Amino acid sequence: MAKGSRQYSLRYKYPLPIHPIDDLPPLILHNPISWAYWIYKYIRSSNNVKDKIHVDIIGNRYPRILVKDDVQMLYLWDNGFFGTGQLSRSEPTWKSRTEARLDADDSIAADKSQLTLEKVTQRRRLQRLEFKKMREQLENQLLQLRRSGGSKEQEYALLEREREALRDFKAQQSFHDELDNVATDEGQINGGENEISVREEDSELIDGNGNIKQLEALELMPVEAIFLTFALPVLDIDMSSLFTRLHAYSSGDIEYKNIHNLMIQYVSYHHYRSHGWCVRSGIKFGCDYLLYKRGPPFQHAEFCIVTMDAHTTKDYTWYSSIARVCGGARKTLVLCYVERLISEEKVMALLNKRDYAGIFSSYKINEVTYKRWVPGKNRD
Amino acid sequence: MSAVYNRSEIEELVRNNLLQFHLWTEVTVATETLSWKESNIRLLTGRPPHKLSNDDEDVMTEYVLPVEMSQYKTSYLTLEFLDKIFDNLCPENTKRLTLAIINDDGTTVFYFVYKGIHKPKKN
Amino acid sequence: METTVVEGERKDFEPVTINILINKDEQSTISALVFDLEDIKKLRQIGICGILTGTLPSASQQNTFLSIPLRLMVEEVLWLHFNGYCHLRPLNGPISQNVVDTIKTRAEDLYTTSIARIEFLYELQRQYKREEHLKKLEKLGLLNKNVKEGQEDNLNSKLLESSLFVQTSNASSILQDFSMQLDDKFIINWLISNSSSWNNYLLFKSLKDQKYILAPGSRFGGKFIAYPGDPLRYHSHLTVQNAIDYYNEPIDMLSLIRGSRLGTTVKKLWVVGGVKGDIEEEPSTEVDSTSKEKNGRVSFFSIEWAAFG
Amino acid sequence: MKGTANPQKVKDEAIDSDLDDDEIVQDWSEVAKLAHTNNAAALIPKRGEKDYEPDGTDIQKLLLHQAQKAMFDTLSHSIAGSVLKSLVKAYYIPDNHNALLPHPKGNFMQTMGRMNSNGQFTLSFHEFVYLAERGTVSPYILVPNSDGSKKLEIPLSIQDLYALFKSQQDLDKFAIYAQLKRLGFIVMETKDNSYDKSSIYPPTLSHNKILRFNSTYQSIIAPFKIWRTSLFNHLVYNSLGLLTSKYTTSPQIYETLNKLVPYTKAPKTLEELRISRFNVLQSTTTNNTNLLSLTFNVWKPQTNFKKKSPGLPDYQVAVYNKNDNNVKFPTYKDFQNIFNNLDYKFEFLNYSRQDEISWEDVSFTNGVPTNTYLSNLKSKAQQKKSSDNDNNTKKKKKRALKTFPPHVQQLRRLKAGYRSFLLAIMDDGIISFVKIAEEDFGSENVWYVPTATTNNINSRASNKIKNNNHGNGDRKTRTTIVEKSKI
Repeated sequence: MAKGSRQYSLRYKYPLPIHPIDDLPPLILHNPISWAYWIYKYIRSSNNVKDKIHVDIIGNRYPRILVKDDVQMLYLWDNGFFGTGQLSRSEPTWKSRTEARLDADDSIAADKSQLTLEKVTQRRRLQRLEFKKMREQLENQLLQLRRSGGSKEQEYALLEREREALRDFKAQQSFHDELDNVATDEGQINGGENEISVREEDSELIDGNGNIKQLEALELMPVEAIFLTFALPVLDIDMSSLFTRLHAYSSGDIEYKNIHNLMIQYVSYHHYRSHGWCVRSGIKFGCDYLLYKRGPPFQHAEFCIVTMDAHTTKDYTWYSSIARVCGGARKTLVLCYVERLISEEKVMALLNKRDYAGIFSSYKINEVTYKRWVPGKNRD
Repeated sequence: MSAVYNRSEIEELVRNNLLQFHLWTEVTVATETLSWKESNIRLLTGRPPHKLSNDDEDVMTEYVLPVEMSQYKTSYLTLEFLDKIFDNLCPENTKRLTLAIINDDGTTVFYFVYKGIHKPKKN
Repeated sequence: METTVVEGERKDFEPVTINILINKDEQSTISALVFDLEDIKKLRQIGICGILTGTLPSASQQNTFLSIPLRLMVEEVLWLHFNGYCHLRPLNGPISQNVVDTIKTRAEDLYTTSIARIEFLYELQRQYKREEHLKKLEKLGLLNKNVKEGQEDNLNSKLLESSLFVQTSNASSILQDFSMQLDDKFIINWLISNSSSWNNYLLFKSLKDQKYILAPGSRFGGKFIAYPGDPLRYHSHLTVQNAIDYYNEPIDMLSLIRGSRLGTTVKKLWVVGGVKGDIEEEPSTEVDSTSKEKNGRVSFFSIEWAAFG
Repeated sequence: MKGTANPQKVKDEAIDSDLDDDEIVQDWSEVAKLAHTNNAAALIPKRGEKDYEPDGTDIQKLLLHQAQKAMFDTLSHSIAGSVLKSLVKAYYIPDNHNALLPHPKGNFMQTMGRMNSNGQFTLSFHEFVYLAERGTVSPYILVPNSDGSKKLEIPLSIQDLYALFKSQQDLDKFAIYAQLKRLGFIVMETKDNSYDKSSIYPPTLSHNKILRFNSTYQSIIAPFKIWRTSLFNHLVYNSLGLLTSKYTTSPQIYETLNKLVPYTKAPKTLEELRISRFNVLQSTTTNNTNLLSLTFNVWKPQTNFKKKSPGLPDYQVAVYNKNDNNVKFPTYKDFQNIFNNLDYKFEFLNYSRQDEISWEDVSFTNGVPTNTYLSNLKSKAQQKKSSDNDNNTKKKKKRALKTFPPHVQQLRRLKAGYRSFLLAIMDDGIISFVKIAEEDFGSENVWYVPTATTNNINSRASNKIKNNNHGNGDRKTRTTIVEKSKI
């Protein structure tokens, strides 16, 4: 997934997964045909995504929202930096990292000088694992064949494939024996994720075709899922199913107190997203959100957002620890106080009518920044 | 008669995370269970690829407790719960428990929990 | 640990006086202040450090080094009280009126005493200055027998008198006999009901039993910070959170994450604790605090980032 | 300030330790040297870092002993008071809870004290205790003797003074007062009426007066009521309305999205400030009994301070004791109440200016414009001159925000916020300050606009698109912030 610099700027061209219609033909004022063509294209075009993105919601009391398709994962990342790879720091890169780690990518393996002793060892072990796995499969097939009374020719073909696999494996082993020497001479042994020896456990990463399985899904925060359902029609789920799913396993009927937190979290998320911020989880800094001006590849987050009910008061130690963490990371702490403007009953009534816009517009954002102030530094 | 919440999904998630993200080995779900508020709690055990603390003598087997955390739901991690985990699921004289906090933003983060008062690392 | 105190030593410990600024008319927390430097020294020997809050006259333009009064945390006062280390002196109110009344009724007595005291201090200074002056003259070889007695004195007396130092003393001579209108038990119950929580005290006590020295910790995101020895010489080890309900209050995960993150940079563990026991309600004014103290057992957990993930 | 030991080093250390107050290394041997008291403390060798924990070694015990000795020696040698020849007596007056100085002298008079109606110099109680603690004045009380024939002068101790505090809250306020004073700030209580107060708000914000702003009034009031508009809006707000509308630019999409959630718009200009104050005065429903209030006005250290007419303060401070069970940390309502009552040099008014605002030009003192007030003062010429000088030096130092590129201005606005105050937190003797500022993300848009779309015709030609040219300085693609004018 190496990206050239030109690709890099193209990749994050759109700030949201809903794109504007930006491929309309030029409109030439004195040429009516261009008008017709333009109108035709305009009518035919749509802002909608071609295929809505599929989400799986797993878990019970703590639902988690997953996107598993590789292309769709990437799409959500590239178009507004939504979601987090479960086995990555942010962008879901686990598979490519693992491929690199296990040298499954031949283009990397071919570069002999890059190989380290440990990598060679790793790959030999891995190939042994692969071979064992393949032999196991062939043996199973053979067993099946015999049980179902297959022909001698078929059985012969299978055995031949097994022998061939063994030959390949042996050839690779001797090839790597040579590489061993290269690597030993260079004696480069590095630490880090990519240099970890292949472990027995890695065998479970390989699928029937010898490829690395995708174990990673892109996980969306509940508020992201709401945004991509309610605000932008991107996910293949409707708001009330999503909302119900997020509150399933609450005991009995949904009560206001059970939805309050999600309401204020969403209103706050929508507020910042809708003014152009890239809003990502702030858990690393112990706050709710981080605001990036464009997105993580472009600059650091400047703001930490803590969302709270407007009537909230906490022990001072709570504020002071947040402020220290944000201050330490040189980010500005914003306390986002969300105020409900209508009664709980009215919110529930709107919920019954599935009037989500009605609900979300009934909360008001009030913000303050909170900064430690040092007298000695503010004297002139 | 209340439902018993299934924790195998998060056990699997933490197992994958330790095994395939942090490259631990010998990661398994322990057999001992603790029945706690409609859930059966099990720990994971495993070995990290290197020492996790300078104060450790060597790589040691870690006991990992997966707990969930959400943007909009309160946590269930009480002091009583932690005491029960130490008392029932950890071998005697276990130095520490590793808390795996599974957040609903896709991240899993790990913290050491020592029972009682513990000194910080010297270095 | 040098501040170890065994039971027996308490007999040799002359209780210190803690001034409690208490105003019955107002719902208000309480300041516990110590003005006597010898008392402050004694407190430090038993691991009660407090916070100096007054201006240091010799370096009056900074806030790092401050002077008396020493302000104590409520938990420190409770601990000192339950261990017999202190007397409590209420400055009950309306405070100023009481003080002023006391001064008025004892005006002549106080006046005479103060004059005597000032004159005594002046005389000490005069003597000292004369001796210093003579030493100086002697050194310069200017001393002769004639000068030694009356003459020189006259020459310099005006100068000397104007250079006498008028000291504003720290500790009060007026309040010595201030009538105690409230007993210690009443003040203690007032302390317990008006500030902090009883469980925080039990956390404090448990840490004190483990030889930690505690200080206010809000700037570091805790109720207390705990030092393994005198803060003058040792780094703090722990940021201790407010006590939480052992059974029903979940640990706030975001706080845990923040605390551990901070702890990593400043090398402190984030400590959360609560009290298990039968009695859950707040102690009323009639609760015998000492018996209650034995009821709860404190459960602590120390938490730090696992250095991965 | 009067010249007691004022070693730069201690000052610097104090400032540094504030910067990272994590572990204030209290090396008392340093301050002991400065306390011009000869003694063993000065001989203590400079010690190194703090240790991890006690290990029972003799060397550790020695170091601890020395550190404690340095501290206690300093404390016992550093006594408040003054030599007879420069003795300034201050007499506590119980009835007024202040102090009277028959023969006042000293630099403190520039920033502290006031004349009472009898023409006598008085100190407020905080000033009195603060000056007594540092030895600048000597505290006494005058009481009649038994037959009332004469008044006896009885010296007071520091402890006596503390017994005279009216309440716990008052003691906390004093601690915060003293903390700021020690660093050279000029601090006055907001309730102190002994000086001429300046205000950014016209003296009588009557309805008539406000009508003068009428033209702008409507346009500014409207956003305050934005949530109503929004409630109406949601009727047409339906999953971006992709069935009925087509969007040819990203900003159009954002503009649809950001109509949903109402937000509090912070006043950003002088006019908006005054109008918001007017609105607050109109709505008399606020129940101020239990709310946090402003305690101090604070001016930065300065040499040409005019006690009688100090002008607008630089900061305003509210006090909060975190260990008081009866007071909770302020909620947003408390913050809002404070914001509405603020009256200081609102620094954010400079955001949109090329030059620094002249506070005399925009404020009122004693009910008249401050400039008029100043010209009525006898010392007018001098006054003008000195304040002009002051402004000139400031102008040189500060670069106006307006001269920065728009995206930098925007980020700075967001980071600093608008109306702000200082919250002083008392934690059993440890004081911290927090700056709370009103923030307004709703009025700023930061979305990224790909340049590829610029050739296209805007399908919603009726929308006035105002290009504010807020480029975000991205290396590869120019970012433009487009703000739809609010109707």
